[in-house]
Amino acid sequence: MATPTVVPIDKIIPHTVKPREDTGLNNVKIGIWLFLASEVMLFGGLFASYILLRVGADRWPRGEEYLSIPWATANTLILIASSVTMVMAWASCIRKDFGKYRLYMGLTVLGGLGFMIIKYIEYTSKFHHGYFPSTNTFLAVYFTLTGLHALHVLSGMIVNLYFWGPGAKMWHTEHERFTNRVETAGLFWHFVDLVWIFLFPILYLL
Amino acid sequence: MSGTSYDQIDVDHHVKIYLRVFAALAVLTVITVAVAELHLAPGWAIALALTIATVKGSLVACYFMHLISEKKLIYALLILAALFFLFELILPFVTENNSLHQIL
Amino acid sequence: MAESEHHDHDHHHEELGFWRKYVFSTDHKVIGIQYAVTGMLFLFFGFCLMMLMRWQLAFPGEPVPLLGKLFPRGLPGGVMLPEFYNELGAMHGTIMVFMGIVPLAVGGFGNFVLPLQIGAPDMAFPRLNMMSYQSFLIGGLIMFGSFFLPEGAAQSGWTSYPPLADIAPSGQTAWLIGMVFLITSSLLGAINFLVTTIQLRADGLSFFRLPFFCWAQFVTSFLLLLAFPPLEAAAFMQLMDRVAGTSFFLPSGLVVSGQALEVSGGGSPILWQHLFWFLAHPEVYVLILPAFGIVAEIIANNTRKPLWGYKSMVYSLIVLGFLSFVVWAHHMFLTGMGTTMSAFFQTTTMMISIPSVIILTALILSLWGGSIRFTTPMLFALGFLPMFGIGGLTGLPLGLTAPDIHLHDTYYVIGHFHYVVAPGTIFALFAGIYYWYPKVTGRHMSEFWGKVHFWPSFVLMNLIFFPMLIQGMAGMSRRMYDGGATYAHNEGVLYLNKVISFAAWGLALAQIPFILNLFLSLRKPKTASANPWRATTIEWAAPSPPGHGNFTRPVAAYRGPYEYSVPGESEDFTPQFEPAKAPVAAH
Amino acid sequence: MHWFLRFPELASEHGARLDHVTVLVHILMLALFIIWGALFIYMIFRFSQKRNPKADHDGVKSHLSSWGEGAVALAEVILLVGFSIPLYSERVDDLPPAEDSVVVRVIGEQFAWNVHYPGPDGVFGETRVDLVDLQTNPIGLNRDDPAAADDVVTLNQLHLPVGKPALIYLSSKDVIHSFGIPEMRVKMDAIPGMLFPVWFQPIVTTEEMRQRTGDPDFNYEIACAQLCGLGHYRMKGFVTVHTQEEFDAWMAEQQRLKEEAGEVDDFWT
Ligand code: HEA
Ligand code: HEA
Ligand code: CUA
Ligand SMILES: [Cu+2]
Repeated sequence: MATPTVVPIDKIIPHTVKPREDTGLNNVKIGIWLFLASEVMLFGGLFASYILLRVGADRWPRGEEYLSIPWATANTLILIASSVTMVMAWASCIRKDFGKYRLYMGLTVLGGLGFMIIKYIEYTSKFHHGYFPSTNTFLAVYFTLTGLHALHVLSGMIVNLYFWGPGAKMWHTEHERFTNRVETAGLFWHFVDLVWIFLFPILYLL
Repeated sequence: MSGTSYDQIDVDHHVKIYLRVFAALAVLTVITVAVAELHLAPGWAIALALTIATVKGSLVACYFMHLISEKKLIYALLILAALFFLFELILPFVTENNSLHQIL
Repeated sequence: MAESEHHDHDHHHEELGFWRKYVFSTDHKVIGIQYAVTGMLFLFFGFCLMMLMRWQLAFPGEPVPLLGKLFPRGLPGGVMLPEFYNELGAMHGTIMVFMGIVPLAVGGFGNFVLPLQIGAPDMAFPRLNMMSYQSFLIGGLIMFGSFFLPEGAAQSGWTSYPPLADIAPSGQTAWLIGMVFLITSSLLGAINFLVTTIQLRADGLSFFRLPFFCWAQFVTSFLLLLAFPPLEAAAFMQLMDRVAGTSFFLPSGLVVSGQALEVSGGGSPILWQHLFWFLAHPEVYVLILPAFGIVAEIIANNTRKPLWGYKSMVYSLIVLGFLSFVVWAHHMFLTGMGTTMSAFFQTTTMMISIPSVIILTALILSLWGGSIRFTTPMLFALGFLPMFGIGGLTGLPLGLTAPDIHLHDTYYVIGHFHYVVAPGTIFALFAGIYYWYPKVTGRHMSEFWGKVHFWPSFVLMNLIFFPMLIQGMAGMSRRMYDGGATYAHNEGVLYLNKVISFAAWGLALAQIPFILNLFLSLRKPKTASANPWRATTIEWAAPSPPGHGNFTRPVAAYRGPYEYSVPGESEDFTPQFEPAKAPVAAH
Repeated sequence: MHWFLRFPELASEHGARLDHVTVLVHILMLALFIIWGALFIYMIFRFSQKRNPKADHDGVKSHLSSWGEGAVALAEVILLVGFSIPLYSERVDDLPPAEDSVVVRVIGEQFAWNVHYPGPDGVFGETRVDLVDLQTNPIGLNRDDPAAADDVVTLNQLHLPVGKPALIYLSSKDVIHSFGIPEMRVKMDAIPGMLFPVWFQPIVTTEEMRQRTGDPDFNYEIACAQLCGLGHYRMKGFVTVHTQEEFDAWMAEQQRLKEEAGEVDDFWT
């Protein structure tokens, strides 16, 4: 009767790695998509607010009156590129090429870092010009939306950094599970990219 | 992607697609910016910019996020989310009588 | 999280230390209990706030006995300040809804029962589950702590309408930050519940074999998942308004106390209301669906027959979930809405009442032909039905714009929703506590004291909330610090304030048998068998209380959830988890 | 059929129809509650373990309940289409023509109602935020505007003639308030930055109502229905419904007072 050690619970839970037959999916995959669905609703609420405020405004400035299109274009390209390196990192997992994986994952993190640095430059230059969230509704929307997005980039970077560094231990112990994790992190990262793809024209170009 | 065992995935083929998608995205980004420089009438500008953004977004979702070959369950979920997202976007349009801006 | 190397020497076969076992546990059962206990404490706290308010409403301006010294800020000399009354009101609403019922009904019952009912060893993401609870706890503590801020807690109603909330004292900021944590907690929880239900069902447990409780939790989780983010967005925006000086919800040119407000303006106060109710209407179904689920389980068990119309109930649940996203503006009929919009939202509101009618009717008709056992859980479940009936029915005049002109923001609304949440949901939760207590603790609660709890509660609940409907009909506005005494048109119904207050304090006394029963039963010997109610669903296959990994043998589902009194069977229940005795030819 | 609902006194033209819908809904509710409740109580007794020791696996076999649910749905449709939607649409869309009504602006503030009459010329004087002074000019009336010369501004006092539509434009200076007069069966939020019309036709003068209720101090009250801060509970205004002659006399008196007082406003009560 005495069972001195207890099997850790994650070992008992089914479908953490292998897909369930009828759904064809493993737990994490459904989980991340559900999470992304809620993110869609979060940004949806903000987009809806943006539309409402813009439609109701007497005058709405074009983005370029306040914002730098070149920096933002650069940032768009950086983020897209980092999405590519992210899928490449995943592909390297499947190829079982650890060196490449490290390289691509590292590049992804660096891409995020580049994005954040440019964001920082943009923000500080706004502040230097005396443009604050409180200046007008356009800037309020700009700072809130990009700020929230930047928070997402930051959290994505932290996750990716973890899988680049300490988290990569699992590469050798449970390779398939690790690959799933990279894929999951990737889904989040691509989503962040996707949101930016919409933010860019909406805030900067229109 | 999950469901198919990883050994069966033709990674080289995937990688080729990723690179093509990357190129497309870069080109589309440049196009969006270029179009914005044309200063079209607001209606057209918005329609065009959002169309391009949607195309780009779809590329990311379909290829990077592997939606193109995903399981039915995920599709169902996303359709649901899309539906509720649309409900959300009704929100600004049910706000009538929003025209007065001064207080007195 | 200290890697505690603390060893138990008293022959418990556990390698987990105290901290890992009870505080930072990843076991869904422990987390469920954590949620439930915290939720009950908050319910109790919200109850206390309400009793203070009721003093002021019954005896406006008279010093509160005993408590004056304890709260010098809000009750100088014992006399309540209007600000403090508003704090109590806003926090009573917030605490009851977000920190009482949701954590108890979803966090507590959902966490404990759902994995057991689907035959799973745990939730799909145990660590996420723990984080969800911790996030809830942090949010709750922030809310609770906000009472100790120099200017007190939030005081702009649980709805936090700007501009009032934008210009309110700092308690509002705490409220917003607290809400962000609570929302995060609900999101994490919802993802976990959904994945668990989809992925971890036992063999043979198809969706249409799920107990109704699981269905209710499933739909509830979708509501949490998709309705909360818009409020999160709104909370961020209000936070920006308050902290960074933006004007998302502030129009230009506000003049507060004769001083022009120094903001850029250009925002819309209505925007907040839309985002808030986009959440809060689905949220009220979050409060009621788990209650439906609990009541359904108990009715099937205590009538010894299957639920009547199980499938149509499930479909109604799904329709209810969908529709709940398109009725939100029925809370805003009087914000200058035109004919088209109001017609749309009236119609959807009437439509959403139909699935509720179907579910209620099915639950009532389930009694037909049953052999009803009047156990304590059953009494509460039966009490739930007419109480939800009154609450739901009073929703109808509110859902029609014409009557709503007169009834909006009166005590009629207060009466309406309290009927649904207090003798409704709270009764269902009591029922659930009495029903699953043996599973959770291995011990029985006293039936006698359970009945002593039920009858006075039932009578007093009606004495509290029915008069509110009358007051509302007379035109008495809600959120009145003096209970409406300023207005002449309330004169005829002011005496009811005293009636209600005394009933509310009486209700407090009526909870004493419950609280004692809850705690003292823990000292009884563990006598509960695995299946003390002779029930059919899978949670009763596990030992009481279930150990690590829940089940001692592999479980699978062989039939629908409520096979009671099957003709030809020797017992009046045929558990879902028992293989058929004479194997039927394989398909 | 009003006896079972404790409505406040009724004093507006549309109020009777509004009450009528309310009564109809409550009849529906009552019917449902009684039918379902009777069934419920019957079953509790009939099917207790004592009377029915052995449960029947199948339970109800008839599909009567679907008809019941259908009937509820039908009743709701009738209430919607036949009563509520038309009545509400009249309230918000069929505004009475301005020339046949008394047009008034009501501006809420923490915690009072400012009432602004255009005066005999029927034109509102300009109001500006920068002119607001809490004591002397709470609505920021531009006194240099010729249209403002005969404007009458009162605090918490709304005077209306009986039998003539009152068309009220609502707004607010600070937070959201809600303008409700229970006896008139009107209520509408006053939201800063927005302007909503509310209209109703009083049919009982204050004097008549005093006789009817036997209360010599009776007054119609404007009750704020939306939480607007710590003084929400005491944000009360008064409505005095006059005969047309009395109303005209009141208006003339206000004009006379204005002239007497010159630029100084002394009619703030
Ligand atoms: C759990 C919570 C809950 C539930 C389930 C409901 C259910 C419903 N609610 Fe309620 N509602 C609230 C909680 C809830 N509500 C809250 C908290 C508020 C106020 C928020 C605030 O302002 O602070 C509110 C406010 C509110 C308003 C806004 C009022 C106003 O501010 O002016 C409206 C208007 O349409 C409304 C309508 C409805 C309707 C049509 C239903 C329908 O779904 C009801 C359908 C049910 C039935 C029709 C009952 C059928 C029953 C029988 C047929 C059987 C009878 C049984 C026996 C006799 C045994 N509700
Ligand atoms: C889930 C929601 C919920 C619940 C359960 C309640 C329960 C009660 N509420 Fe509340 N209430 C609201 C949600 C809720 N309320 C909201 C949203 C508002 C609007 C706020 C606003 O205006 O912004 C409101 C406002 C409100 C008002 C109006 C205030 C005003 O407008 O000025 C009043 C007035 O009497 C009131 C009274 C009561 C009473 C008497 C109960 C009773 O039914 C209480 C019964 C409670 C219990 C029976 C709890 C028992 C639990 C235990 C005993 C646990 C013990 C266990 C341990 C200690 C381990 N409530
Ligand atoms: Cu003004 Cu309440
Ligand atoms: Cu609602």
